[in-house]
Amino acid sequence: MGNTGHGETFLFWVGSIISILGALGLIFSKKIVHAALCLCTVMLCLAFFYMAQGAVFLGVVQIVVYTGAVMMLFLFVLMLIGIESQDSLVETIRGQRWLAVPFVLAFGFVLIGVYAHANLPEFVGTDAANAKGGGNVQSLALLLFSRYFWAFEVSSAVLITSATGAMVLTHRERTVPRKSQREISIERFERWGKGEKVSLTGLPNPGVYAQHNAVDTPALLPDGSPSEASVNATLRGRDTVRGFRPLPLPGARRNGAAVASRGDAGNEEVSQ
Amino acid sequence: MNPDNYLYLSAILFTLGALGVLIRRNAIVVFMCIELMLNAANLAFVTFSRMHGALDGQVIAFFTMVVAAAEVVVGLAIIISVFRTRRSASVDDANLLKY
Amino acid sequence: MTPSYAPVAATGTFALTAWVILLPLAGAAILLIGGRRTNRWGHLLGCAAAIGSFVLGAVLFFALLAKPGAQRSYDQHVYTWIPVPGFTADVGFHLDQLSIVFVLLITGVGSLIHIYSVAYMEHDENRRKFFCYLNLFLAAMLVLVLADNYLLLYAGWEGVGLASYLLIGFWQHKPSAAVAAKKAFIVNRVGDVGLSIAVMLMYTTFGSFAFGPVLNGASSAKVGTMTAIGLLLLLGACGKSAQFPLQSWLLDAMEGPTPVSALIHAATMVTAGVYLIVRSNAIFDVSPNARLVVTIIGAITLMFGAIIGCAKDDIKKALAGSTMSQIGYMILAAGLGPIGYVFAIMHLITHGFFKAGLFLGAGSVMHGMNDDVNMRHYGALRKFMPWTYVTFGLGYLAIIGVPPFSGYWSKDKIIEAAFAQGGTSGWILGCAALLGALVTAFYMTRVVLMTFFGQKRWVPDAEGHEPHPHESPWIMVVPMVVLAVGSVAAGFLFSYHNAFVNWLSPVTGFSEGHSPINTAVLQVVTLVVVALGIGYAYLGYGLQQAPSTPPLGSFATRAARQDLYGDAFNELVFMRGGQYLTRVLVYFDMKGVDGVVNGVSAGLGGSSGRLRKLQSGFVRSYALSMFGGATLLIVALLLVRG
Amino acid sequence: MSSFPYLTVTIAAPLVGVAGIALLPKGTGARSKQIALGASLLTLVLSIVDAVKFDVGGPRFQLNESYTWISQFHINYSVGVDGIALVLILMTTVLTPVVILASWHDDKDRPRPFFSLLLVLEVMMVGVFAATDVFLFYVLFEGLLIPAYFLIGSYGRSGEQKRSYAAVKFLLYNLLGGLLMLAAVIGLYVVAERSVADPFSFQALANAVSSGTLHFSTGVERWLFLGFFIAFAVKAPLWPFHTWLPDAASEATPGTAVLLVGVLDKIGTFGMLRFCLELFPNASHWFTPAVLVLAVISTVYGALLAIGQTDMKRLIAYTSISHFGLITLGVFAWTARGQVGASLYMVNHGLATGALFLLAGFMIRRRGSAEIEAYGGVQKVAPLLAGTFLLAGLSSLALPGMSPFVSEFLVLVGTFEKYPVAAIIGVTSIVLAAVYILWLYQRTMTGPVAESVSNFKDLNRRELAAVVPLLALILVLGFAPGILTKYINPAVTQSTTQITVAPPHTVADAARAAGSQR
Repeated sequence: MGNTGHGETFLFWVGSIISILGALGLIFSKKIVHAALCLCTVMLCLAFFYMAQGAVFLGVVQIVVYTGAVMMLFLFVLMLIGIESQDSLVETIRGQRWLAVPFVLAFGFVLIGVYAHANLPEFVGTDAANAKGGGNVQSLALLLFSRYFWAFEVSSAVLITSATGAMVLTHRERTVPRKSQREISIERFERWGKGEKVSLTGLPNPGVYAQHNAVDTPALLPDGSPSEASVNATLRGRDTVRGFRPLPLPGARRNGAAVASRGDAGNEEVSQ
Repeated sequence: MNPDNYLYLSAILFTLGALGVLIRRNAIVVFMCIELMLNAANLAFVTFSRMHGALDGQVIAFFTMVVAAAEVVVGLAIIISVFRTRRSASVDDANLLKY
Repeated sequence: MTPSYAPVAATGTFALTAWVILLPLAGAAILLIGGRRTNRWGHLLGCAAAIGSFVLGAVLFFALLAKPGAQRSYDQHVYTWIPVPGFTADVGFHLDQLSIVFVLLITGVGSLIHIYSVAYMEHDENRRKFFCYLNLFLAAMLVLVLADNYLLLYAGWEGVGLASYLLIGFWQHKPSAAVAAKKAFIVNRVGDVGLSIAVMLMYTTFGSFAFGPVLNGASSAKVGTMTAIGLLLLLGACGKSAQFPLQSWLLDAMEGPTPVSALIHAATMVTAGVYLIVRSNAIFDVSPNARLVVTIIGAITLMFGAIIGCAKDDIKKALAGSTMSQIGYMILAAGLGPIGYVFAIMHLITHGFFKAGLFLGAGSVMHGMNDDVNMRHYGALRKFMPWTYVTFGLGYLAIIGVPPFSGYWSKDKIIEAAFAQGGTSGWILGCAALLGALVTAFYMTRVVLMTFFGQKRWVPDAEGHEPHPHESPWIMVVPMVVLAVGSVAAGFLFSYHNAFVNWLSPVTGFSEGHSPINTAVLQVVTLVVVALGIGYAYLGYGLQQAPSTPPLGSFATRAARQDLYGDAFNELVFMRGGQYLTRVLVYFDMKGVDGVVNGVSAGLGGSSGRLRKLQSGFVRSYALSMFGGATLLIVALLLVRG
Repeated sequence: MSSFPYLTVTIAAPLVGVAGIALLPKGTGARSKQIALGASLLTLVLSIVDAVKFDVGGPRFQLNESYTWISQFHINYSVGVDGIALVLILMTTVLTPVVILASWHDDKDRPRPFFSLLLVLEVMMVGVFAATDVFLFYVLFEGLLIPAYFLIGSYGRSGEQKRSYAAVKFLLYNLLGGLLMLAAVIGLYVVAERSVADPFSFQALANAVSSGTLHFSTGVERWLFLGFFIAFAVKAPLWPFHTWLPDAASEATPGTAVLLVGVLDKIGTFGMLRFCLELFPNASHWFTPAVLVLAVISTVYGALLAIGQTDMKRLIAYTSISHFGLITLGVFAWTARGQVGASLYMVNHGLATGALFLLAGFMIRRRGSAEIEAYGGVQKVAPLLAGTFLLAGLSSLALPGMSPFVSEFLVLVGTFEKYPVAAIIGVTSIVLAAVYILWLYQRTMTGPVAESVSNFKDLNRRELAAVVPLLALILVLGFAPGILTKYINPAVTQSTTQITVAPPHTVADAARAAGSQR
């Protein structure tokens, strides 16, 4: 079964170019989200390759589990950590890059050289094997539940352990009892009583009295000026706060100054 | 086309993944590069499965995915807990375990 | 007459031989284990064991006497001590004319000194221990003279060394005593090295070290080996008998209680060397060279001891010098071969009597003088201690060889035998012996004059007690009297009809010497020489008072006071040298050997400290090294696989 | 194979004590010393039973047991004793209760681990002498280091830093030797596997070597010999591998030091006698001159250094180095006299040096210092202590009547037969022995009573009970060494007949032959 069909050849060349570009993107993209997307691309290409090579089940699993679940996990974590954390590509360990690149290149050459020199047998193709159980899935299942039964069981144990491990790792025991709302309130009033600048009523929710109730829309203060304090610091840091068009209210010129002063105060409150 | 090309592709992807692990500092990117390496290996497995006409390679690839999933779960959990304490996801910042 | 060694198994009366030893051994064991519980009667037990042993010895003696001369050799096998393939050391006792003489001397003088010590040590809180040690000494000494093989003899040899150590250091609280005891033991050990190598050489030569094979086989063995064994035995004898060059310990050994000096360091133990040489006569008979060295050593020590004796103010040290000198006589005689063996032993016995008597007398004097030993603090004691004076005087007459006292009979024979050796060496040895007689007469007269004559030069002791000289209690006097009787009569008895020669010659062999000088002339010359010595001493110490503080004296006197610089030499070469050597070695061990060990570990530690820096904590550098390692590994594998 | 596993029971008996100590309820840890004493006494009784069961006229190895351990490599748990091993086991089982009795208060408030470690050490010491499987021997040989390490490092003198230095030095030094031995054991296995069915069984190996079935090439044999020999030379210890001993012995508690010097180090000389000579006879012969030189150096060097020491325990440790030199001399003398003497010396040295160490320990416990200068006139205030110390010292300097004399003389005679020069140099050590023992005695015990010792108490009953049996044994064996040579003689003759090298022909043998013809 020497060469592949033309369809597969086409798929391969297109797919391989895309996946190599994706891999390069993964390595060199500054933003992590971009990197993640690049990886998704690579994985999808690989899923096609799997299917093209007769591993239909794996191809589906690659898409569903890998690209779907695992990559989503990555994105979730990315979100938790903060989308804003960007990776600078400046090297900090002395000599790391200068050593890494030649080593990796050497490794790649060796690997490719090995493949090139290896006496690889003619490709048999998976059709016969797939046909044995009446289809790829069935044939895999036959193997999984017979020869690889033990490995299968053990891998399930690994999964459970890892799930437990993840919970244990991310769980945080409270060192002090959680404060009740009442206690928080009392504390806030005490601080206010000492003369600190505390907003007794709590910070305003975003979007209140504004044109829109999205999170990136600041709330409006009673005087109609937007409260910067009502918007998440991340959004503010990224400068993605929805622009505010002050409504034509009476005395709008004096309010501009008020907005600025209130805004400063709000910033302080948030940072506390 | 000779199906050997799949193997060359897997070698290239693996090498790129390794390069990423070595030069990126963000833990998540490093992690993703590892995933890339695993995937490259999987591709080789699947290709070999095709070469030999046996499904064992696919089974191994399947197990690789399982283990990769488990690894991702634990690894990400570790990243999170490191981030909580150190406010950083850079692998270079977690260097207390040294001489 | 040539001696032969062919004992028969001891039966009947002769089976009592082992008991001669066991009695004092049991006494020592009981006193050691019994501890304080035996304090009350310990001294009595000690005396009883010694006297019992003497009685047994006497019984054996008379039993031997009843046998004809050729049948007086018995062997009692007790048990096999060290059973090893090709090497059998037995505990067995050999009883013959030679050993019984020693048994009687040891147990006889030993018993007397035990009795003497009851009073002498009365006020010492450790009197029981003293008797324990004395009994131990008797047992070891008896083992020495009764052993039927050289290994057991060696055991007894070291045993008496131990007893001597314990007794010299009996007053351990005195640092000088402790040092002296240690010195005695160590110097003796130097001699023991010789003896033990001799035993080994015997074993490799004869396949055994029992008397039988060794003594009977000596005549057919290689002369060179026999010379070597003889010289090694001589080294042993030098250690034990305080012969040059191992003489230095004897003077210090006077730190021990006086009865110890009398028994061990005058009468018995120090003469063990003479016994060893006479017992090994077969070996020395083969090797004239070894004999020559023996005579030379004897002659040197004879003069050495006598000169030291002249200069010492300490009465015990003067007597110790004399002992050294007299043993020199014996060794000299023993080295003469068959013409001298018998007289060596005869002089040994008579010397045992008179020197023990002299020491006991000295002890009695010290007893009366607050334990002061300096003769310059004595004087005019004859009126205060008449018994001591008389017995000491008789011993004095015996030692200087005034006829008919016992020393005359034995010493004269040695002088004759020395001349009879013939040739140049005979003249030299004979003249040395004569000169020794002169000096002996001088220093002994000096001792007697300074102690018993002249005016009182008494001084209070360190605590201010004036001395009140008095006669010692009867229990001390009686042994002195008995010994004095021995000093007076023994020589004559031994010489009567050549009794002693006839008695011993089956063991030692005897050949009549032919002196180049007429015997009668030689005797007259000897007496003249002795008279000269007495006269010179009288000029120096009888007509004029000895000053209480010693004058500076001539160079010779100063040298003699310093034991002819023997100690100085030892100190310089062995002690200082040894200390320096050990210090260097300790330093070498610490810095050199251990330094290498620690250096290796420090080097490893240092290099690992540097390598440690590779553990930078950066995951990515670890990953890089893993990756690089993997690459290299793959390349290496590929290269190896070709 | 005997029906009842006598040896295994003997080996394991101390474990009963360990279990007992472990089961003690909380707060009653102090009881562990009684339990340990009981267990060690039980072991003593069992080992005496072994000795009774041992048939002196029988085959060389008796009370054999063998169970498969790792079948792939033909490794068995096999034990059995010849006469030499038996007397060494007896010595071990005698010393252990004595040490426990003497260490009654040395546990520093942690009695459980201390006494358990002592018992575990006993298990391994008895096991190592009983092992007839080379691999089992190796495992126990190395395993011994663990309890010994903790005993030195965790207890003993107060100076934490010096103590751990000594313990680590001991461990590393011996591990290094052990590693060489491991390499040699593996090499032996690789070579022997081809021709011997049971390539780890000592008996099978020795038989194969003597019958010529197992033949090493010259180079291989020499390397294997060196692997074993250096391990044993470190253990023994021989100059220049000795520097760990003074440190370890002086930092450990006296009891540990007794076991360290008295028993552990014997494994080195025991191993030389059994493994080096019998498995590699040709190489042993080739190396004999070198070994003799080392032995003679050890003898004289150890004695000279002992003279120069200022610390009592270090002094005793150096005397042991001197004595080990003599033992090695006897082992490599290639005569029955020398080897019987060496075997006997191992026992006697254990007893004599053991007593000396314990007594020094009692003194140090009273005064709190090991410096010789800190003492003086002890004899006046504690006559029993001084007397027993003198007795032990005299036995150490090999006075006739004490057991070491017999062995020392046998060693020297045995050496003299073939190597007179070595023997003569060795003999000089008896003078040096007198110097270091008597000078030590003089400086500590005699003279005016030092201020610091004036309130010394004499030995109490417990201390006497620890020391007196040793001294009694020394005296009994001094007068009747036949008790032990009865066991040792057949073992030595059987092993020397097994050595295929032409039997050493000595002057003495010739003389004996001539004598028998007459």
